Amino acid sequence: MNDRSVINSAAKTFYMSAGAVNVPIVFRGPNGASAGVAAQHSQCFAAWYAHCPGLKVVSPYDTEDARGLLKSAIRDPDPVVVLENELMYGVAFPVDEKVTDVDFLVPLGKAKIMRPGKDITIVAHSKAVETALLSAAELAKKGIEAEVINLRSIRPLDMQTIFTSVRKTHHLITVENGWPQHGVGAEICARFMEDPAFFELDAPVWRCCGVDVPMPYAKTLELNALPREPDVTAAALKVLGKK
Amino acid sequence: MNDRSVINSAAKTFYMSAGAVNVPIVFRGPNGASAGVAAQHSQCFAAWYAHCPGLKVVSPYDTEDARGLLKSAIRDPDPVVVLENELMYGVAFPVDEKVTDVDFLVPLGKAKIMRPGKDITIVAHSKAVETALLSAAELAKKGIEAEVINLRSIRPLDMQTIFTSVRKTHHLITVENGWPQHGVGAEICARFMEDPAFFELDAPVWRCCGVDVPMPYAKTLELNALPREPDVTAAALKVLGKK
Amino acid sequence: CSTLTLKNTFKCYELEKGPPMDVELSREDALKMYTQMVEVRRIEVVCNNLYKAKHIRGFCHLYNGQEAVAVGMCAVLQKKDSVITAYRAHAWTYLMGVSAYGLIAELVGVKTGCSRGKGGSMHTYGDNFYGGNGIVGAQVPLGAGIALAHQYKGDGGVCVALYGDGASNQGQVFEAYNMAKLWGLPCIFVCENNHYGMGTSIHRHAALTDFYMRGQYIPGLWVDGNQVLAVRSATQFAIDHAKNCGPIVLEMSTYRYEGHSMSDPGTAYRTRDEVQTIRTKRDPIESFRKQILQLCLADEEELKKIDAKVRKDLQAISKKILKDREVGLDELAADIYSKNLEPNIRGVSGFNLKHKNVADVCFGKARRTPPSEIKDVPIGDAAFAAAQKKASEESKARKAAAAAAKGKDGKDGKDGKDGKPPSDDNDKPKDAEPKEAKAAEPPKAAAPPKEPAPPKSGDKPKS
Amino acid sequence: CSTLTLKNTFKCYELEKGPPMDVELSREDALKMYTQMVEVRRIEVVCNNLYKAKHIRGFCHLYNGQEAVAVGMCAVLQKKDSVITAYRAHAWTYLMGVSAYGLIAELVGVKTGCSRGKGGSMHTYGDNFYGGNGIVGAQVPLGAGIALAHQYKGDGGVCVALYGDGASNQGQVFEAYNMAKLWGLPCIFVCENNHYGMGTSIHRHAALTDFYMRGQYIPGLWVDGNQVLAVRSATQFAIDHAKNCGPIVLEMSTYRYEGHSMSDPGTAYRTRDEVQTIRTKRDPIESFRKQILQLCLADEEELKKIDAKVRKDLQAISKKILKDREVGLDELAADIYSKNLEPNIRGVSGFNLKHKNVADVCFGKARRTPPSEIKDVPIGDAAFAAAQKKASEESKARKAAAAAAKGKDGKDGKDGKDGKPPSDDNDKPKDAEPKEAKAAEPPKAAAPPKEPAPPKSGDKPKS
Ligand SMILES: Cc1ncc(C[n+]2csc(CCOP(=O)(O)OP(=O)(O)O)c2C)c(N)n1
Ligand SMILES: Cc1ncc(C[n+]2csc(CCOP(=O)(O)OP(=O)(O)O)c2C)c(N)n1
Ligand SMILES: [Mg+2]
Ligand SMILES: [Mg+2]
Repeated sequence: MNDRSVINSAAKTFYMSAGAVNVPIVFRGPNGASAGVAAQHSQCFAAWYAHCPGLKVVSPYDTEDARGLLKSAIRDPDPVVVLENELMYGVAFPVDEKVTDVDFLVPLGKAKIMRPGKDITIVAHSKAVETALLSAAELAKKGIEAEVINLRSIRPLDMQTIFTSVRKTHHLITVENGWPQHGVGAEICARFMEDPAFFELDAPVWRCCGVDVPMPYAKTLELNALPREPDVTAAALKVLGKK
Repeated sequence: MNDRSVINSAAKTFYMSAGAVNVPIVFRGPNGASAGVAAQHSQCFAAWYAHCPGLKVVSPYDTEDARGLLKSAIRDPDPVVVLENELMYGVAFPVDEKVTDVDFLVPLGKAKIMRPGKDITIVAHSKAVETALLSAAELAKKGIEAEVINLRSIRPLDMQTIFTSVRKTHHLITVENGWPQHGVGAEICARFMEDPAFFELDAPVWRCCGVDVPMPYAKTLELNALPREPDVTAAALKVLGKK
Repeated sequence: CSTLTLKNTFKCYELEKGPPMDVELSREDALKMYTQMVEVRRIEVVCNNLYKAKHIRGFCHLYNGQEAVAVGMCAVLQKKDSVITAYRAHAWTYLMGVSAYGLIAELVGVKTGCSRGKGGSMHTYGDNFYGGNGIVGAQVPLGAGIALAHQYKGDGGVCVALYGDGASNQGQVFEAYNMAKLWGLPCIFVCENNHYGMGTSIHRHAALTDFYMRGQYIPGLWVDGNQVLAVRSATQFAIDHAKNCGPIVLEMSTYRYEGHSMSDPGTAYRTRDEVQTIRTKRDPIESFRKQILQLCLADEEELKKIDAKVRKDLQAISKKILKDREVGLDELAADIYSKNLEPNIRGVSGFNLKHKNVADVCFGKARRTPPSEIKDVPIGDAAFAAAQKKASEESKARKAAAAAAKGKDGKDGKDGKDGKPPSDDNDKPKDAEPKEAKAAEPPKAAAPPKEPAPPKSGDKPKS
Repeated sequence: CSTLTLKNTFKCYELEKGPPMDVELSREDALKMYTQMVEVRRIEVVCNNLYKAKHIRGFCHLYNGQEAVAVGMCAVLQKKDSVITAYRAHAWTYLMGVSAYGLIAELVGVKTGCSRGKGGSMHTYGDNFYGGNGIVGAQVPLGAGIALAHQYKGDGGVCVALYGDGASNQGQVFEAYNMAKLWGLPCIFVCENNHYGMGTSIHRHAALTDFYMRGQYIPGLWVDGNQVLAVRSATQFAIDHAKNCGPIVLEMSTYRYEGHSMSDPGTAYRTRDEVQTIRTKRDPIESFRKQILQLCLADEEELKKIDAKVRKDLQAISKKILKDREVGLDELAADIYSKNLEPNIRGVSGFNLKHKNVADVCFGKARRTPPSEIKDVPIGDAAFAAAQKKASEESKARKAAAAAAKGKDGKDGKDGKDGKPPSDDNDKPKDAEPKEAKAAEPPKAAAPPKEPAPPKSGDKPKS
C-alpha cells in the first residue's frame, strides 16, 4: 500500500462515485522522526496527506488524543489517516477516567487548547505540542502567557479555534517537526492571509519547523534538526518584539 | 517506482552518504489535470515533491521552459523532478532561435518574469501561467499593470524574484492548479510572513488554487474546478481594493 | 438443453483436473448470453460514436472483442459475489447491474450517469461492483481485500479481481497473490490477456507470458476467452475452487479490436492483418452465434431480431441521453466526504463553496457496517493462528485416540516432550490461542485456512 | 591446494546443471575467508556492546550467523562488480572495502564514520557498494538499475542485489525480476533467507518459501548459506550465468542468531532451542574451522591466533572510536545537494543555515558520468528491438544459406511471404530498426538479449 493508493483508491472513491461508495478505512502508523533512525525512517507525512481532499488526517499528541482520535477514526465512514509518533508510544500520560470509557471519542476536525494564555498563541501537533508546552512554561517565567493549541486534526484544520485565540493574543507562531516547505505552518500562514483575523495580528506569523534537511543520524545533528523549547521561546519573544 | 522511492532512495542518499553518493536522475512525466480524465489522473504533485529536501522540482510552462529545464535537469548531478503538463504537450509556442541551440539551458531555481508590471504581482507555475497572463491582459484593459512571474522551479523557490517584484507592486496573488492546503501558494504566503518584504505588502497575499475536491469528470464541473481568468482577475481587483 | 464438447479451451497449472469439457446449454441461457454480448458490443459502438462526436471526453477504453469474458463470467456469478476491474469497465458495469442508460450517461458526463457524471468512463460502480480503477493494477489488492471481507463475513461470496496482461507485471499483483494464498482468500484473479498493454505487446512487457502460471504457488487455468461457454465453465470451476481451496488465477486469452483508448488508432504496434484475422476467425459473438445455430437452439431469424432490437434500443438511449443535463455547479463540492466536518469547502479563491451530500438521491447510499455485522472472527495472522490451533488440536485428538487405543494415558491432552504446558511457547500473535511448542528446526507452515492441499509448485527442484 | 566435495549444498531450479560439487581450497583463501568471517562476527559483537553501552542508537541489525554469505560471495566478486543490500549491512560494508573503523565509527555517529555519522547503521556506502537501505525491498529495483548500468557501460560487471526472506514478498522485487529478465540484465538476486522477517516466520509471510524459485521464469539456486565454500562456488556460478544468460536468483539459506534489531530480544517468535541447535550444528565459522583443520590447511594454533588478533584489533578500534567527535553543527546543512542552488537553508526558525559541500573531504566524491562514458547503446526497448533485429538477420542468413545450398534464389534477404518489405511492419519502437513482418497470430517473443535458452518454467501445464 503506497501513498498513491491511499489517495487514489481511498480518498477519491466517494467523490468519483458521487457518494455511492464510501471507504471506511483507517490507515495508522508511526509518523515523523524517531530516535537515531536517520533519514529514511524520519519523515512527517502530515502535510502530504492533508494536501488531498477526501482524506481526513489526524495527528494525536497524548494518550487522550491517541485513544479518542483512533476510535473516532474507526467509527468514521470516510478514510482517515492517523499519524502516530513512535517516540510517544512509550510515554504515559495521566488521563481522566472518562478517557477509559468504551465510548470515549475525540471529535475529528477539532483542535484542543492545551493551556490557555493571553499573550501569544502557539499552534502545534503531535510531539511538537510537548515542545510548545515546554516553551509556554518557560515564557510564563518571563511573565508571558502563551496559549498552546494542539491541532489534533490536520485535515480539516480547525482554523476557528486558532482565529479565536489570535483575536485574544494577537500573536501566533506555529511549531511542527515536519519540513517547512508546503508544511502545516505554511497553510496556517496562508489561511491568515485570507481571513479577517489577519488584521488581528500584531506581527507576522512565524514558523518553527524541522530543519530543511533529511534527518541526520548523529545525535547532535539530530537534536538540532527539530525545533526545541529554546527555539520556540526565542521565536515567541521575537514575534512579541521582546528581544 | 512510487513516491516513497523517489524520496527515500533518490532524495536522501546524497545527504545520508555525507556527499559520497550523488544521484543524478531525472523523473519526468505529466502532472496535474488533463482534460476529461477525472480524479485519479488529475493531481498536481508539485507541493508533494517540493516538500522534500534533497529533490529539485521544476514545473515548465512553455516550450522554452520545457526544453531548457529538462536539459538542465539532465545535466544536474542531483535528482530532479520535472512536472510537465499533459495539456501543454500539444501547444506550440514561438521560440527564440537560441532556444534550439544544443546547449540552451534554463537555470534551475530561477523564476522568469513573463510580463512586467507595476501594480500587482501574479505568481504562477505550469499551465496556470497561461491563466495569469490572460488575467494580466484583462487587467491591462482596466489600466492595471500586472507583473506575471512564472516560477519554473518549485524547489528551490525563487523568492528573491517575487520579493523584488512585490517591492515594486505591493500586491501579490498566487495562481496554481493544485489543491490549496499545503500547496505552492501556501508556502509563498509563509515566506512573506517571515521576510521584511511582508511590510511592502499593501494587502494580504491571496491564493487562487484548484478547488479543494478530487477532479470531477463532467465538463462544467471540471472547468470550474480550476482557476480561470475571471477568477484571477477578480482576485486581483479584490486585492487591489478595486471592487 | 443441448450438450456440447469444448475443445482446446483450457490449460491447467497445478490443478489435478480442469473444468468438465462437456457443457450444457439451454435455449434460455444461449439467448441471454447472446443478447448480452450483442448489447455490450453495441454499447461500445455507441460510445465510440459519441466520443467521435465529442460527447464523451478524456479516456475511453473499449471492450470490443473481449465480450465473451464478461458475459461468460457474469453468467455464473451470483448476487453475493463481487467484481472489481480496471478502466476497461463498460461491459462489466453493465453486466453487474448498471443500466445501459446509466452507463452511457456517465460517459457523456450528465446527471443521469451512474456516478452523476462525476466519475466518467473509468469510475462506475454498482452493487458488489467496486468499479473501474484508473491506476493500472490498483484494483487487484483491493479485490483481495474484498475477498477478505467475504471471508470475514462468511457470506459465501467470492471476489473476481480483473486485470490486464500489462497490469500483471505490477508488483502489487504479486503482493495480493501472496496474501490471498497465505490467508486462503476466496479470490479469483483474472488476467484478461488481450495481448497488448498500452501499445506494448506481451512479449515486450512480460518475461513470462503464461499469465495463468504467474501466481506460481496459486493454481491457474488458461481459458480461451473468446468462447463464452469456456469462460462460463471455467468461472464455475474457479468459484468452486475459490470457496474450497482459496485463490486461483484465470488467464482469459482474448483480443481487443480497438486501440488502447480512443486516442490510439491501434495500428502502430500491430498489423491490420492481425486484427482482421482474429475478427474473422475468433470473434466471440460470431462463433457463439454459429454454436447456437448448430445446436438448433434458435434460428437465424431470431438472432437477427435480437441484433436489431439491441441496436434500436441503444440508439434510442443514446439519443435520449444527449438531452440530459450535467449536474449543477453546486455538486462540485458535493460528496467529498460521507460525513463532512467542515461546511465550507475552498473554491478557487476562498472558502466559498458549501459541501453537500447527494448520495441519497443517487443509485446507492453510503453503507456503514451495522454493528450486527461486525464479527469477532480471526483474520490475517489471527486466522493463521486459529488454523494452527485447530491443526494442533486435531493432532492431539489423534494422538490421544491412538494412545487410548494402545491403553496408555492420554496425558491430559498435552504433548510437550519436556512437560512444559503448550502455552510456554512465545510465538503467538496477540489474541491467539496457545499452540504446540516448536521444534528447534525452523518452523513448518500450518495449513492455511481452508486450504486442504499444500502448494505443489514449489516441490520440484531439478537436482 | 586441497580438493573437497560439497554435499547437500545446492538445489537447482530451471538450471541444467548447478555449480561443481568438487571445489578447491588453497591455504591462502582458507585463511582469508576464515579471518573475514571472524572479523565480521567480531564487528557485530563490538556493535552489540557499543549499543548496549548506548554509544550506538536507533536501529542496529546484526549479521551474526549469516557471515558465510557475505564472505563467500565477496571471495569471488571482482572490483568491477557491485553490491547493494538492505539495512543488515555491516558485514557487506566492511567486505566491500570500508574499514572496520569507518564502519563502527559510523554507527557511533562520529566524524570518522564512513558517512561522517550522518547515515548511521543502515546507510553506509563504498566503491561499487550502493549501500544499505532502510526501506524493505527498495534496494532490489535499484540493484536492477545498477545492473543496467553495467550492461550499458559494457564494463563486464554484475550487480548483486540482496534482500531478506521478508522482503522477497515486496511487489517491487517482482517488478525488478520482470525487467531484469526482459532486458537480460547481469543481475544476481540474492535472498538471504534467515527464516524470519521482523518477528514473522517465513511460513507466516510467504506463500512459497522456496525463495530460489520465486523468480519463476528466472533460474534459481538454493545454497546452504552457512557453508562458505558452497556460497563461494554458487556465486562464481551465478556470475558466469549473469554475464552470459542474464539474471539468476540465489537463495542463501541461513539463520540470524540475534534479534531482528537490537530492540528485539529474538525469543518471542522462536524457541531458544531452535537458535541453540543452529549455533551448535550449523555455525558457519565453526564448520569452516573444522574443514580447514580436516584438510590440514592450518592448525588449531594458527586459527586461535587469528581469533585473538581480530579480537584485539577490534577492541583497540572500538576504544579509539569512542574518543572521536561528531561532525560540527555546520554539517547539519551540508551535502543536501551535490550542486546546491540556494545558499541559505531553512533552520528551525528561519533561513539561517548555510549549505556547504564537504564531499571532497569524505571518502568519495560526487562522480559525474564523464561525456566519454556516455554511450549510444540501445537499452530497454531499444535493446529488445536490436536483439530482435539480430535474431531476424541470423534467421535470414540461415535461410539464405539453406536456399543457396539447395540452389534456389536467396530472395535478396527478404522473406516476407506476400512480398512486402520487412519495413512494412508498424510494431517498432521509436529508433529501432525495421524487422520482419508479423504473422496474424499474436506475436511471439524474440530471444531477449543475451539469453540463449527460452524460459522453461512456463512449459509444463499438467493437463
Ligand atoms: C500505475 C499506472 N501506470 C501507467 C498507467 C498508464 N496506462 C494506462 S493503461 C496502461 C496499459 C495497461 O495494459 P493492460 O493491463 O494489458 O490492460 P488493457 O488496456 O489491455 O485492458 C498503461 C500503461 C496507469 N494508468 N497507471
Ligand atoms: C517498506 C517497509 N515496510 C516495513 C518496514 C519495517 N521492517 C523493517 S525490517 C522488516 C523485516 C524484513 O525481514 P527480511 O526481509 O527477512 O530481512 P531480515 O531482517 O531478516 O534481514 C520490516 C517489516 C520497512 N523498513 N520498510
Ligand atoms: Mg492488455
Ligand atoms: Mg529475514
